[in-house]
Amino acid sequence: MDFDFTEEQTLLRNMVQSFVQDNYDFDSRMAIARSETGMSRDNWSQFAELGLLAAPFDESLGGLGGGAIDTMIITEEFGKGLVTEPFLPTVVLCGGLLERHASDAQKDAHLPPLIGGEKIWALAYSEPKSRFNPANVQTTAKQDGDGFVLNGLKSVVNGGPWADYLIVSARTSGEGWQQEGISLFIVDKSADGVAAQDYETIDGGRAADISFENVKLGADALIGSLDNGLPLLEEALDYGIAALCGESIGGMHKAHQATVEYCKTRNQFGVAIGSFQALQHRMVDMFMEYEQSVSLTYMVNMHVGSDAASRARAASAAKVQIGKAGRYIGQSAVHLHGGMGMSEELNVGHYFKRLTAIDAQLGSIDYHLKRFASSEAA
Amino acid sequence: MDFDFTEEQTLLRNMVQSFVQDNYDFDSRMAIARSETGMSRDNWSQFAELGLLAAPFDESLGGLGGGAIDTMIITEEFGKGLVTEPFLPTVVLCGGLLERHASDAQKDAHLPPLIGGEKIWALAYSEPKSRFNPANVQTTAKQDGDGFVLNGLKSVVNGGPWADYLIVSARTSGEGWQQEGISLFIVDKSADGVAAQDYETIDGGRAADISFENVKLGADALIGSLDNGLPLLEEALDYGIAALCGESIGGMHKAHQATVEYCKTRNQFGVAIGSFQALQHRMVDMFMEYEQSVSLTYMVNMHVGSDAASRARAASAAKVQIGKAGRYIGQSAVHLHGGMGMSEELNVGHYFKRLTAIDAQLGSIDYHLKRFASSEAA
Amino acid sequence: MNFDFSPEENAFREEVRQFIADNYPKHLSESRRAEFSKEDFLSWHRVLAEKGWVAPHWPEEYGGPGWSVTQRYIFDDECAKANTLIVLPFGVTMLGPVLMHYANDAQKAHYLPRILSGEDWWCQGYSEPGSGSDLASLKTKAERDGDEYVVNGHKIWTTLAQHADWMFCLVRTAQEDKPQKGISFLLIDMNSPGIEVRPIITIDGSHEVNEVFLTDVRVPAENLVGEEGNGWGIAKFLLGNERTGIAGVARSKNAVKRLKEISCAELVDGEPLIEDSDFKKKISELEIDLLALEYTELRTLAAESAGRGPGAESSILKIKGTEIQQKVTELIMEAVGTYSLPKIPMLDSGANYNLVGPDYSHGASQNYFNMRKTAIYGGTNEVQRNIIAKFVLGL
Amino acid sequence: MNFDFSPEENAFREEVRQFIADNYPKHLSESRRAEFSKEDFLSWHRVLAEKGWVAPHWPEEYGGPGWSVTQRYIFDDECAKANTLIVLPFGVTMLGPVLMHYANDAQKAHYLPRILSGEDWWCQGYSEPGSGSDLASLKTKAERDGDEYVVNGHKIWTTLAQHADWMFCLVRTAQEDKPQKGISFLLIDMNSPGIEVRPIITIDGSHEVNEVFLTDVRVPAENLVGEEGNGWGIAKFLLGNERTGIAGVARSKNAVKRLKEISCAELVDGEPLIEDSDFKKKISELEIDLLALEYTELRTLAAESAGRGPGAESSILKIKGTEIQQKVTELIMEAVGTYSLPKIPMLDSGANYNLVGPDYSHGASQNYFNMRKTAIYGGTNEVQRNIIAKFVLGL
Repeated sequence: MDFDFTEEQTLLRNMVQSFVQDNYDFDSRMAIARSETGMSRDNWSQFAELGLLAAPFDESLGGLGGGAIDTMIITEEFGKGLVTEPFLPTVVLCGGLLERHASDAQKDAHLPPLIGGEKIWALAYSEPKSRFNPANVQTTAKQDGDGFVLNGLKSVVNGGPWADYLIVSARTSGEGWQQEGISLFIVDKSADGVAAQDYETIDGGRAADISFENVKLGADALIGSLDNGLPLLEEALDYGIAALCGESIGGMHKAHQATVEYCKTRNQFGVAIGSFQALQHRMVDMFMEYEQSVSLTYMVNMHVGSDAASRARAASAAKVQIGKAGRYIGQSAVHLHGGMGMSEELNVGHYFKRLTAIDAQLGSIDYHLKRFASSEAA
Repeated sequence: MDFDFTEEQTLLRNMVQSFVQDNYDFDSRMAIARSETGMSRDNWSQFAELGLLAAPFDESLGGLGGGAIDTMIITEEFGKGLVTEPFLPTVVLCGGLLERHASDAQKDAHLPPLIGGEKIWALAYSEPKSRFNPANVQTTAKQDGDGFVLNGLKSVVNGGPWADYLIVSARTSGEGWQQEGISLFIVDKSADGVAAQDYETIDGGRAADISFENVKLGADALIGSLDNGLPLLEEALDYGIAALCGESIGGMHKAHQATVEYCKTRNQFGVAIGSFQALQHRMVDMFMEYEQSVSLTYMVNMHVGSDAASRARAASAAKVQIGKAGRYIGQSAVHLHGGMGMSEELNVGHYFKRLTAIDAQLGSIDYHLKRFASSEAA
Repeated sequence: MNFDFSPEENAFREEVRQFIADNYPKHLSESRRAEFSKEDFLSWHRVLAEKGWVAPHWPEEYGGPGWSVTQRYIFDDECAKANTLIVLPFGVTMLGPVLMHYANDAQKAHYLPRILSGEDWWCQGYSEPGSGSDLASLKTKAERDGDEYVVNGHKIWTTLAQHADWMFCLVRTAQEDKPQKGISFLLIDMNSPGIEVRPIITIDGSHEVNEVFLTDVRVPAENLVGEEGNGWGIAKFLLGNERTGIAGVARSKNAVKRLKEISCAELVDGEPLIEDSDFKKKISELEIDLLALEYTELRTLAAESAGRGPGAESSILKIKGTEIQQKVTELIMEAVGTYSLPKIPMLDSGANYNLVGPDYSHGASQNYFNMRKTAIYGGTNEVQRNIIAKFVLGL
Repeated sequence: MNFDFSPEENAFREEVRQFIADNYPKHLSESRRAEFSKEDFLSWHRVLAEKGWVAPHWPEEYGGPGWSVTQRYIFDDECAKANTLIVLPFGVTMLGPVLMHYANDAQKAHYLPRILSGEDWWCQGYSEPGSGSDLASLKTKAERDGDEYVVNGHKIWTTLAQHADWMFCLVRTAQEDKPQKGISFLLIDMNSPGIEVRPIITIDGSHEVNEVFLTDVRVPAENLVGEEGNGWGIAKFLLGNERTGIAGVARSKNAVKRLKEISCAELVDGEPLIEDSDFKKKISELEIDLLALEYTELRTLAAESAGRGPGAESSILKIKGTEIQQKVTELIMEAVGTYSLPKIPMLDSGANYNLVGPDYSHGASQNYFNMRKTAIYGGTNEVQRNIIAKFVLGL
C-alpha cells in the first residue's frame, strides 16, 4: 500500500508543471482556444519532444513505460492549465487501444507517428441517440471482399477536427444495443466518403460530427477480431475516464484555489467575504469534494489494469464522483466570485465550463451510476 | 382565489389551540404517550364534546360540515401538541370513507357512535410486504353463503390497539397487486378469529399487527360494491394525506420555532449561537421548507375533492414535500440543539420522531414520487 | 379558502390567450435565436402598450389596466405559456413604481408615459466594481455645480445598457458617517458626453451586461428623484419590488414543459428518457418544488392584495425561484446528453454556422451557464438568507 | 503508487479472521439485543488483551502489537466484517496516548496496564451544560487543598459513565484572562464520595450518556496529568486522536452490506427493493461516497506512516464519516418500510415483549435516531468545518 509518487513521477510532474506555467498561462490558453484551429501545433510538437506523448506506452513500442499513473500526472497538470490539445483522444483513448489490441503491423505503422506528434487521432464511438452507451451502434461496416464498407454518423467526436486517423466503432452484426457484433476500425480521415462538420465546444475545445458514406476499408483496418470490439472499446473508455479524472482534479484544484484567494481579498461590508461563515463552509465542502475526487482518481488509476468487472466498477465510481464534485465545485466557484464569476475574462468561468463538459464526456453521472450499480464488487 | 380562513375556521382554530395549550402541554403529552394505553379516553370524550369528531362530516349526518379545511385546521394544531389520540384513523380515514361510500344503514349504525366518541376505528390496509401500495393485498375474503370469510394479516395498523371497528381491505378476486378484486369490509375487532398484537411506535403512538383467521362477515360488512374497493381506499388515503400534512406542518412549525429560540439563547464563545451565519442559513432553509410545505398542504386540502387524477397528483406532491421537509427540519432541529436535541426530556426530539414516523405513514417519499410521476396534470 | 377561478377570471384568461395568439409578432414566435435585439423587445412592448397591458401592476391613474392580483397572475401565466418575450423590467417594474412614489409631478408627467410607450429604454446603475452585495459602499460621485450635477464613477453589470436611452443611477452626493447616507437617486441621459459603455461578455458567450464609465457627466439637477441624500430608501424600495417578480413561476412552468418534451424525444437504449426512472424522478422533484413555489407565490399575492406584505418573506421567492430556474436549465442540459457540448454562436456571430444535433439541444449548456447569474443578481441568495434570518426569524 | 497487499499482509488478514472466528464470544455473536452490557464489552476486550491486540496503535513498549498502518487497517476491516463489538475508545484510544505523552512514570506504570487488561473502565469528563462546542468555557472547579484537589462541577453527555471506574476530566484550577488557560487534566476515581451519575435517556430510548455531578470530590494531587494549567493542550491532543478513528469506514462497509441484504429481502410490488432503480441509485451513491472516504482515509494513513499529519485534514474523516454513518442508517430505515414504525424495547425493559416484522427491521429507526449524535459529538461538524476553513484553507 503506497500512495507516494516515485522520483521519476515527481520529475515528470515538475516538467509538465513548468511547461504549463511557461506556455499555458491563462492569456495564452484563451488565445489558443479562440484561434481558428483551437489548438497549437507548436505545443503538440513540444509534447512529443518532452516525451509526454510517449509517456504511458511500453518501452518496447518506443514509449517510456509510465502507464496510467504517468498519464494521470500529465492530465492533472493539463487540467490546471485548461490545455486544449488532444492528449486524451490521441494518446489515451486511441494510442492505448492500439497498444493493447492492434496487430504488430498496425502498431508498427501507427504508433511511431502518434508518439512522434506527427499524427493526431480521435475515437469516433458516440452517435446522435446513443446516450453514452458505447453498445448503441447504428453505424455499419459490411464485409466487401477482403475489406469493409462503412456507413453511418458519429457525433461529437472530441478532437475530431484535428484528427488524421479515427478509430470507429461499427456494427458488423447484430443491432440496437446488443453487446455482440461491434467491431473497431482504423479509418483515415482523408478517405473518400468521410465528411466532418467541425465546431467549437462549450469549453473552448473542438469536436466534429463525422459521417461515413460508403467508405472503403481494407482488411487491415480491423482492430482485434470481428464482432468483438465492444470489450476493447469499454476498456479504452475506462482508461479514458482514469485520465479524465486526472484532468478534472487539476481543474477542481484551480477553481477552488482561485475561489479561496478571491474570497480572501474581496471586501464587502468592510471585511473580506471569506470571513463569512456560510461562505467558509461552502469552500470547505468544495475542498472535501475535491479531496474525495483525488482519492477516487488515485483509486481508478491504480485499478484500471485489473479484470473487466473491477475496472468498470472503479471507473464508474470515479466518474460519478468527479462528475458531481466538478459540478458542485464549478457552480460554487462561479457563485462565490459573484458577478466576476460570470465574466468570460476571468479564468474561473472557464474551469467551470471545462468541468461541466467533462461530465458529458465518456458517460454522465447518471450513466455511470447505473453502470456502477449493475457491476458487482470483486 | 382566496387563502384566508373564514371566521368560523378561525374560531375552530382558536378552540383547538386552547385545548392543546390547556390539556396537552409537553409533560401531559409525555404522560399520555408513556401510559399503558397510550391515549386519553378523557381527551377523546372532550374532542367529541367540542365537536372535533363531527367537524368534517356533512350536517345531514350529524356533522358540522367543515370538510377537509376544518380537518386540516384541527390536525395542524394537534401536530403542534403531538396529540396521540386516533383522530386520523377514526375520523379522517374510516369516518370519511363511511361518509362517502357506506350504505345508509351502515352510516346510521356507525357514524353516530363514531362522532359521539363512543367507538374508535382503524384502517387495516397495509400488509407485511405491501410496501405502501394499497393494491398489494394478500388478505382474502371468500364468499360464504350471503357473507364472507376473512383470512390474512394486516401490519402496523395505526391506532389498532384502541379500535372497536376496523375497515379491512381484502381480495375478493384477482391476485398480487392487481387493481381489481379488492373489497372493503367493516370488521368488529372483537369478532371471533381477530387477534391483535399491540405495540408502541417510535413516535409514542400505538399500532397493531392484526390477524384474521376464518372471520365470518355478514353481507352488510361490505362497503360499496364487490371487487371495487381500491378507488375508495385510494381516495380515503388521499384524504388521510391531506390531514396528515396539516399535522406535519404543525410539528414542523414547533420544531423550527424551538430551534430558533434555542439558538437565540444558547451561548457559546461568548455569543448566542444563533449569530453564526452557517446556523442562521440552516434555520432559513428550514423555514423555507416549512413555508413550501404549508403551501402544498393548503393546495392538497383545496384539491382533495376533485377528480381522482388531480387528487392523486396533489396528494402525492404534498406528501413528498412534507416527507422531505419533515426530515430536513427534524434532523436540523435535533442537530442545532446539539446534545440537548438527543435528550428524551426535550420536546424537539419528539417532533423529530413524529415527523420521521409521518414519512412512513400513508406512503413514503419514494412511493409518492413515483405515484406523482405516473400521474398527469389535469 | 378557495382556489377556484371565477367565470370572469376564466373569461379574462381566454381574452389574454386570444390577444397573444392574434398579436404576438410573428417574427418573434418563429425565431430560433439565442439573443434578441432591441427592436425585438420593443416590438412586443409596443403591442402591449397600445392595448394598455404593458404595466399590469401600475394603478389606472398612471396607465395601468387596473387588474386584480389574480388577473396579473393569469396574464403572466398566459404570456409564459405562449413563451413570449418578457417586458423588460427596468422601466416598467423597477423605475415606474419609484417615480410614482418619490418623483415630483413634472417628472411623473414626463417619464411615466415614455416608459409605457417604450420610447425610453432604461438601465439600472447600481452595482460598482467594489460594491456588489455591499451596495451602500458605492463610490460614484455627483457634485453639485450650479443647476447641474457632475458625475464621475464606474458602474458594472449594467444589463442591456448598450441599448439604453436612460439610466437610473445611485450616486454619492455627500460623504457621511454611515455609508447609507449621502446617496442620491439620479436619472441620467445615456447620450450625455462622458459616458462610455463597455461590453462584458459572460461565460455563455452573450452580451447582456456592461460596464458604464462616467467621466464629468453633467446631469441637470431637476433629474434628481426625491431629496438629495435619500437615495438609499429609494434603492431599498426598488429592490423590494424587484424581488417579488423574481420567482418566475410561470416561466419555469414553461421550461419544465420544454424539459419534458425533450425527455420524450431523447432515448436511453431505445426508450424515451422520460420513461427512465431516475430522470423521471428528477423531473418530478422539480415539478413538486415548483408547484410549492407557485402556491407560496399565490399566498404572497393573496396577502398583498389583503394589504399585508410583501415583507422579507419575498426573499423566499427569490431564492427558491432562482434555484428552480437553475435546476431546470441543468436538467435540460443533462437531457440533451452529448449534444450539450457544441457551442452555439450568438446573434452577432453571423448566420453561416452549421448547427449539429437536434434543435432543442442548441444553447442548452449556454443557457445553463447564463442562469448561474440568477443566484447572484438582485441581491445574492446569501444576502436573501441574511434578510430572512434577520427580519423574519429575528436572529 | 500501489495499492496491492503484500503476501505477508494477506497472511496477516487470514490470521486475524481466524482468530476472530475462533475467539469471538459466542453469546455476543448470537445476540439480537439493541444494547450491550458492561460485561459484554469486557468479554471481548479481555480476549483481545490476552492476545495483545487490544491497542493496535500503542507502541510495543507499552504493550501494543507493533503493527504497521496497513496491519491496523486490516485488523479494523476484519473486526467490522465480523461485526464484533468495538473496543471502547475511552481508555485505549483516548486516554492511553495522553498518558504516554504527558504522564509521569508512576502514572504510566499504574494506569496503562489496567487500560489494556480492562480492569479500569474509563469515561470522559469534558462537556458541561454551558460548554459544548466552546469547551474552553468549562466551569468545573478544582481547588488545591493540601495534597488534594477539591472538585465541584457538573459534566454532561458522559458516555457509559454508569459503568465507569475512572473519569479523565477537564477542570479549572485557576481563573485566567484567556479561558483556555487555567484548565487542568485530572484523573478521578468514580467511587469517590460526592460523585453522582444521573442517566440521560436519548431519543432512541437508550441509556448511553449521563450527567455527572461532582460535589466536594477530593482527588489526590498525584492524579494530575502534566502540569497544572496545561490541560487545554492535552485536550486538543486527545481530540485530534479522537477524530482519526471516527471515519468508521470498515463499520460503514458492514452496514452497507446489511442494507443490501435487507434490500434483497424487501419487495416492491413483488420485485426485490434492490432492483428498484431509485433505491439502487441511493445505495450506489452511498457506496461511492464510502469508497472515496476509504481512499481518503488510506491517503491519510499513508501520510501518517510517512511521518506527515494527520493535520486538520482529519476533520474531513469526521465529517464525511459521520455523514455516511447517518445516511446508511437512514436508508436502512427507509428499506424496512412500514416496519420502521414499531418501537423496540431496550435491554432493561424485560424480555416478554412481542416483536413484529422481520428481524432485520428491529431497531432500524432507533438506530437512525441514535446516529444523529455523530454529527454533534467529538466536535460538531460545524466546528470541524471551521477547523478546515481556518487551518487548511487559511480563511
